[in-house]
Amino acid sequence: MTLDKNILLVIVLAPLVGAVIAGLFGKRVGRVGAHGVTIVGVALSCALSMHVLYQLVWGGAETFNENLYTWFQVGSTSANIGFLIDRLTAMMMVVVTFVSLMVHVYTIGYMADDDGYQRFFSYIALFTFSMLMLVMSNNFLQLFFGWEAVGLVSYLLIGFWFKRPTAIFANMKAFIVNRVGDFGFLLGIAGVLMWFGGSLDYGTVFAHAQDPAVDMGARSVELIAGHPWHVATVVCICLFIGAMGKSAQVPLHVWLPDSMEGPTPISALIHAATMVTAGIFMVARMSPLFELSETALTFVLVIGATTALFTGLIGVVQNDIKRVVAYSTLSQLGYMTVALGVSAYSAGVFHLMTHAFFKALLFLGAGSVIIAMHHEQDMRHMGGLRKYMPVTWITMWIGSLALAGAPGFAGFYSKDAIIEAVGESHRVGAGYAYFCVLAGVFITALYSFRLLYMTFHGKERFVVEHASHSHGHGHDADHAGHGHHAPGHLEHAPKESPWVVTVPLVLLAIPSVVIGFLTIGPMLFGDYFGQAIFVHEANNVLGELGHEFHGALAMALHGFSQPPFWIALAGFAAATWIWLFQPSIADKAENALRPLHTLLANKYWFDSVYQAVFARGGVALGRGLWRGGDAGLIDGAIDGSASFIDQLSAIVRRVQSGYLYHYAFAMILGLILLLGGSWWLFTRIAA
Amino acid sequence: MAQWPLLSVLIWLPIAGAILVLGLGRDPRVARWLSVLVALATLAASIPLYLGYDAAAGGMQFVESHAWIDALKVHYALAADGISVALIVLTTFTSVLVIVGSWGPIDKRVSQYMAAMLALEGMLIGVFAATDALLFYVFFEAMLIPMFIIIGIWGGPRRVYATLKFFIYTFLGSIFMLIGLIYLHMKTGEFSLQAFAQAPLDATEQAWLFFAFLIAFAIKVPMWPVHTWLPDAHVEAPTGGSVILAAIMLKVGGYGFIRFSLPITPDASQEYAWVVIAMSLVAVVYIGYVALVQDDMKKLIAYSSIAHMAFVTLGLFIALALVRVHGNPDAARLGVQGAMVQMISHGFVSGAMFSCIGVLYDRLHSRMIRDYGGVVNVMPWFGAFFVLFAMANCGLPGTSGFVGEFMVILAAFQDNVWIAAVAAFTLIIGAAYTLWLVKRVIFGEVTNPKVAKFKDLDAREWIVLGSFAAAVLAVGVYPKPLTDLMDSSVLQIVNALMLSKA
Amino acid sequence: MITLAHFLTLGAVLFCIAVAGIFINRKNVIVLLMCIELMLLAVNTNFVAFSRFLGDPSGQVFVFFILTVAAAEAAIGLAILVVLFRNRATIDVTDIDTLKG
Amino acid sequence: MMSFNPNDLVAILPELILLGATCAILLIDLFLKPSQRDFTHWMSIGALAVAACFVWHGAPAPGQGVSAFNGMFLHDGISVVLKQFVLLMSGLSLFYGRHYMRERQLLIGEYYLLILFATLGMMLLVSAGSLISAYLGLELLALSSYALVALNRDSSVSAEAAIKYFVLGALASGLLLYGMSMIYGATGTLDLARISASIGQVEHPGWLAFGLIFLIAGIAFKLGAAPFHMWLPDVYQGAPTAITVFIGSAPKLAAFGLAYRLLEGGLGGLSEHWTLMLAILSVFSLAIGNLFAIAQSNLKRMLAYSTISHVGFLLLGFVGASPAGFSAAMFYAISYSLTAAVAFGMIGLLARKGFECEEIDDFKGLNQRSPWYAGIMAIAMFSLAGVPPLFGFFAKLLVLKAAIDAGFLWLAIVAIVFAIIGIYYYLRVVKVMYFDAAADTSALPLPTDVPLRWVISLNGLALIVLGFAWGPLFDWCNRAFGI
Amino acid sequence: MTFELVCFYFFGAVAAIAALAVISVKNPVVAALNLVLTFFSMACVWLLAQAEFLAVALVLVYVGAVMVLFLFVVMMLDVDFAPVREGFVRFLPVGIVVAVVMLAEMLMMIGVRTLQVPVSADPAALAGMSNMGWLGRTLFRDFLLPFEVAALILTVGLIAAIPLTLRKRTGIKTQNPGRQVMVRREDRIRLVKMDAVKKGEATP
Repeated sequence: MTLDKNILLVIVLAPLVGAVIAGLFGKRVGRVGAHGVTIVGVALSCALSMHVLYQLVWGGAETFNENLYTWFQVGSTSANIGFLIDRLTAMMMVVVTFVSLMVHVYTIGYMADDDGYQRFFSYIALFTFSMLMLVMSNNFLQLFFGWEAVGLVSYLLIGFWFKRPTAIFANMKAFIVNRVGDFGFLLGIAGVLMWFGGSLDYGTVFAHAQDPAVDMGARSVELIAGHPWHVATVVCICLFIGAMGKSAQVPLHVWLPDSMEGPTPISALIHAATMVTAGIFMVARMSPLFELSETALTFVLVIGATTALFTGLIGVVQNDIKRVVAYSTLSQLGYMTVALGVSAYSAGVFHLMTHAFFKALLFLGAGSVIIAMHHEQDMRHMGGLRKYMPVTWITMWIGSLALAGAPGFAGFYSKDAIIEAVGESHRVGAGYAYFCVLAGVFITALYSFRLLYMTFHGKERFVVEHASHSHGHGHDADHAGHGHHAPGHLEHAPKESPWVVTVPLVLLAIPSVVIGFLTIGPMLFGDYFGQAIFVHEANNVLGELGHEFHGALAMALHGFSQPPFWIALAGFAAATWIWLFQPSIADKAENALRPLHTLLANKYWFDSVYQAVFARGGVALGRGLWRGGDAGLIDGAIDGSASFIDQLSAIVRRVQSGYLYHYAFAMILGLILLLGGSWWLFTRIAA
Repeated sequence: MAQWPLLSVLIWLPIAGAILVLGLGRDPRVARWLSVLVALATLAASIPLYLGYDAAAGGMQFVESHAWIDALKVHYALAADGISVALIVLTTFTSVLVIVGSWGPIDKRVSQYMAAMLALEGMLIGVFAATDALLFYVFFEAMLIPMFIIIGIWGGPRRVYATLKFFIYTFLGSIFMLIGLIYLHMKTGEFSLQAFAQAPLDATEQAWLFFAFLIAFAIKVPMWPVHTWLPDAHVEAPTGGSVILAAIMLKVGGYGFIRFSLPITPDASQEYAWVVIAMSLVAVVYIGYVALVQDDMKKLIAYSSIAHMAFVTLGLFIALALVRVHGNPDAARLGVQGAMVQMISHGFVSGAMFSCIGVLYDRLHSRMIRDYGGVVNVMPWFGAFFVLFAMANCGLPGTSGFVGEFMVILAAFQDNVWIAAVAAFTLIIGAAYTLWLVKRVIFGEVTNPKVAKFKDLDAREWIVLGSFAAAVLAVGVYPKPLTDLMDSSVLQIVNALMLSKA
Repeated sequence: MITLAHFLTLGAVLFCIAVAGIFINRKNVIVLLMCIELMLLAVNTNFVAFSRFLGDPSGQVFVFFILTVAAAEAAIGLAILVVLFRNRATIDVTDIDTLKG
Repeated sequence: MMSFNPNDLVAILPELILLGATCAILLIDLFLKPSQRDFTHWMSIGALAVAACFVWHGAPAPGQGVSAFNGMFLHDGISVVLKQFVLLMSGLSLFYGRHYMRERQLLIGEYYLLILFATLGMMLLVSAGSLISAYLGLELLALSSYALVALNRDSSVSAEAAIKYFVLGALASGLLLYGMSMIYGATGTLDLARISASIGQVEHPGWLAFGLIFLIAGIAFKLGAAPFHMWLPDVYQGAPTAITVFIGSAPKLAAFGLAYRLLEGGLGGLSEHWTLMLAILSVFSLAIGNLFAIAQSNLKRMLAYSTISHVGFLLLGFVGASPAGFSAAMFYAISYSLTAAVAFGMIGLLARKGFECEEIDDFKGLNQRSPWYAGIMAIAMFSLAGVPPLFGFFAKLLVLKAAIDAGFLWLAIVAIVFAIIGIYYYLRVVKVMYFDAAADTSALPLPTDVPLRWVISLNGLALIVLGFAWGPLFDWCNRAFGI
Repeated sequence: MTFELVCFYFFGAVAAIAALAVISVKNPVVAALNLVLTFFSMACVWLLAQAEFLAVALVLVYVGAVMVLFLFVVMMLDVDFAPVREGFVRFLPVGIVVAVVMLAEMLMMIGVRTLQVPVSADPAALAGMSNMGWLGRTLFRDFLLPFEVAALILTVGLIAAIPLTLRKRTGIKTQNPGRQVMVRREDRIRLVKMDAVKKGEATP
């Protein structure tokens, strides 16, 4: 049995229709209309995605791979729009649509007072469409389309509050940094087209890659004369550069923390759960290619490991609640990348899924806090919120436990699998990666619980002013309007968010707890992904691990005896000690480790360097080229020759002196010249 | 229908309309309506051209040929292949929008403006339809006159400098081509492009001819380093002038490469392709950086036009190495096709961008970026359009801007990875200058009190921007009709490239 | 014996004197007109000499016409000179330089 | 030795008719009051028209040219074409000049008579079959022209222009005559056909080369080719505009005829020599004409320099010494004179009593005041600049082609390089008319001379029409040269 | 050295020296008289070439008519002795050099040094005619058209000279007896009624 194409089309188009209606006719349909139509659209697509997943896993449906229409066809090069629906895709579809649905619902509450309500729904529905296009693609072109489209929506959403200078800076930065990744990605695609069978279709390309007759792994190319490179390495590194941009790997990670300028729901949806994981998904999808190149995978591994540890470290010193979560996202993305780097693609994707749930949960929870705090995001002005907003508090705890990898929670399974896979791997750099991921566990626990403690526990560090004038629920757009309030001064006491906010929290909390337990078996060690992910026999670390896997429960129990658990516990303990019991230590530690703190607070100076070199350097270069090259050299030559002729003309015209004898003299001179010339010519011809 | 000299109608209808508008248009309202009607009629006449063109058969269709000057075997010869049809339809489409868009802003000497626009339209169609080199040249040069007038009369403060620069620069380029054409006439005894293409030419001749053509078309395109007329012309031109200049006139240069350089001097083109490719790549990077620092919106878009047109020349000249060195005609087709799609797309995108700037200019009479900011607060619809076109300008998939660049980069990669890499740099720099523009103009708080009083788009502006948007999206989402239209013609060009002449 | 060379040389000498007179003259326009007459004289000498040595009358006929034309020319030239003098009150060549550049 | 053959009169019938009419006008005009001068005007135009009809009617079949009066007078295709246009241009200048001359009380009978005599001179010149008839035709033209330039007796600049024209013209005549004497000495005949026939077997080939140089100097003077051009700007500027119209247009055709008759008709065997010399003169003319024109602020003077540059182009047609080249050059001469007539005519049209309208700045904002005349002037400027689809472009095309075909590719490139420099000053006129604001924005007071307005408009439009339909004219030129 | 040659050298030298004087003397009247001398000498030289008619015509036309006209104009315009401008002296060497170079080139091109053309017998005498008859036959048989044109040229000279020099003097009061006779009373006096004080002029 095959999947119904129309169902797939509905999955993709339903959010798009919602987006178009909410976007173009937002005024006419009103707020309710806008959220109604988009939620219905996304819900429909979520339901159908689940149906598709069901069909694939239990319904015995075969992988669906079909072109919808040809985008262009030039010679033998054709580009198509089509769907490849296998289990990997289906899982992604469900994750995307589910989180998206949750975010839609949540947004009703979060954006309740915003002027751009309809626009926002339009954007997130459009995002859902784009993301679905990305994951459901059966070819590189469409992948790139989705890739860029999610980038566009991300751009629009980060800059949603376009009056904020920081927001519109952040969205531009996000887009341009992503473009740096896309630069590599596009070249990678071009390489695929050139070397892998002249097609952009996944099926053809993968078949070509695995074709022993072609032996792609051995083919090399000389990009610089005399230095042969493996084709697969070149292509995979290029592709991975794309992933680095989208999935915010060092050194292209700088956009993600800034993207927190966007409204919180999209931080959850785009910058935590789905879009940023597109890179992970892509590499997993391209596993047949990456498997060809040990070098490329090493590259992936090192980048991932670096990201996992070092961005997590920054999270420890952040005070903005969303930024903490953002850095944690970076770190987790690093984990996923590490998994890819050791050929444990399934583990990466598995972590992607679990992460999607608990990180969305954390972000939405943080959003809930932010609502309650009237858009105060600085944790130093929070504390003790648990009694005001219990649902948020509990769900946040669940999310944090999952993130920190408490055994049994979703995050535990996925993260533990990654760590063990790294431990198994013999790839170059695996040792470094192993250190990073283990250290990362400590850091993760440290900042996760730091966040919880600073937000929900301890003293209340805010002051409630019972101002007489009623000011509606603030929303972020009014943030600037609150500027006259001192930080940490609230007009009302914080209170629990409305149901549209809490229900999604709860609904996301459930998978954050159980999804790992339920799915680790089939996804990592079973045959869930089937042909979707290809791992070379020699690289199959998960296969190795699979021998020791005796069920999820056993793994959870076994987990208690493993180093990651103890490391996490250490992190937890440290966090508890520092931020719950002895807050003064934090300051002392800060002073004691001043250089380190400076380093972290400045985010390793990535931003400053980029700003100085690329942004200001680019502007300076541009100005130099413009003034020096265009205006100076080229126009200088042109205007110069024009004015030269002008001046020459003004000078030579004096020859026309007005005197008859000069005129006659000129004639005679001409005559003499002709005479002389002719004499010369005459003698030559005569000779 | 086959009996109708459709191409002649397309050329002369707007020109006759121009005369009519000049004659009857003393009342500006009459002039406006009349010119719109003429432009619409021309657009309508181009529909049978599109529908009637048999893309599968390819080749030159709608052939008309009448002896013009017997003694020199000059013919009034018109024909269109897929490439011409695409460009002609682009012309008729854009012209309508330009004329509609100029209703409001142009309030002095309306009839002259409209007449100049219509005449320009006719001449542009003539360029795209001519298969006789002299006829081509006549249209190629003649269109300078209306443009000269348009920039000069209705332009900005430095319009005189700009328009003189425009005219003389372009004239300078094309006159060398004239010498080349005369030389070819001497060799072949006629002016038909086909005869030129078949003329045996040795390497030296080809080299001279190649550079003669290169100067002409490189200036028209324009390519770095002979591009400096364009920013000035754009800055000073009225909106309509800018739109037609960017959207169509620049295409004439690219079209010229296709019709002249490639078929007539294939060997020299191959030998000196590196020159063109280098110039194109420099344009992408250099011009990208220059665009980044502009503080005049029109100048910025003008520079971005140069960078985008570099993809056209890149796509065309990469094809030679692909065909001849790598023996890869498929990739060559991709390159040429990409160049063509890029031309069409750039027509829409740059036209739309300049229209957008025109909308702003009409409200504030400034093109300086610093005078704006936060426009979207008061003009949400306009903001939406602007962002859409900006995205198209930085080549976002799903918009037309992506298709051509994508194809060209794919093709370039097959020739040389590094060429592709430099070309792909446009992804970054293009996004940088475009988005920075958007950031400063569209987003942010309204800082200028005059901006706060802006009204959103009126119906007329809506029509213009909406039509451009539709075109941008249509080509972006489903380019196949466009590529199919041109495919067999592109194939012929590529096949011709394989044959050496020397 | 007088040869053709004698005549031609004399003609050339007169011609050069006339030409030199035109361009080194810094005096008045009348002298220019005289120089022109001188030049025509040189030409006529050539014609006469050739005619004589070729035994062909047409050269002398040409001289006849040149004399005729020169007369008419002198009339017009002097008329113009008079007009000039009336307007400027001078016929100094160095003063006739309004039109220049 | 042949005696008088009455049939010869048939060949010169147009000339005879024109002469008769001129004499009649000479007599009738004596009895006319200034207010009745219209009669002279129309009669002169009528005479030109009738003469043109007879030229047309009496045109010999292609290749069947005849010579009359013992070879003094050639009646062939070339002379027919040139005469047609000489008559046309003279007629046009009468149309263009009347308004101007009347406003300055210069519309006297002599104006018409001198123009008619000059026209007669040009007709004889282009038909010249002998050195002697060439010389006499030339002098008839020249003497009339001198007088015409000086016609405005109260103008100091006119007198200055006239005396310069006269002295230098006489000097040029002297050079020409000296050259003729040498050629006569070398070949023993004045008849061009016989000169041509005897070139191979002359005893003193040096004399021929020597005579050729003086001949070329004289021709170059008449054409206005540098460095024999110095008179031209001063004369064009100084002459009353109505006269500039005349001497700026038709005599170029005559000068072409002179050059052709003497160089190709007589000294075709020496083409090796004179093509190179003309090429050098062409370069000089292009350079000096364009370079000097840029600095001018007086439109008449600017156009005068532009004339020099156009002569440079015209000479491109000669460098091949081929029929196609001459045909192209003739086409160029026709194109130029038609275009220049519009340009100079427009200056005359806009001039008022007390306002010469000859500074470029006087054209400021013309488009606001009179879009129609601005348009006509712009057409003329673009045509002079050689922008298609106007007439001037095709003329340039043909001469460039002639030069390239003749192997003078370098010359063609030099020519276009200067053409680019040249385009600037034409554009400046358009710029002034279209882009600058008028000092006085009221509508232009148009001259009451309705025929003037119509004719100049038609002349301007002809530049467009001929841009499309230049084929017949080109064929006509070609047929004249037997192609 | 025959007598003819002596004569030739004598008249030639006189002509050349007189010509030099024409271009160098300060006084235009002297210049004109020198020109007459040149013409006369050259007429003699022409006689040596058996061009009797032309020699006579030269004297008649030039010395008798043209030069008188010149002198007349010189007198009429009352031209001063032209002061020698400094430019003249400064550029004189250049001018002389140019003239000499030109002469050298001309003589070289003519090839006077190697020129050996034997003088033939007087062709007119051979034809059994006088020089005048010989010319006349040619003129009216072969050169009919030019002859007529020459007539035209003289006419043009006439027509051209008149409007240039004939001036209607304005401002000269002359009597018209016809009108004086025809005059009527009302032409002489007209009675006009007018206000004693101009309208609008305020009386103080």
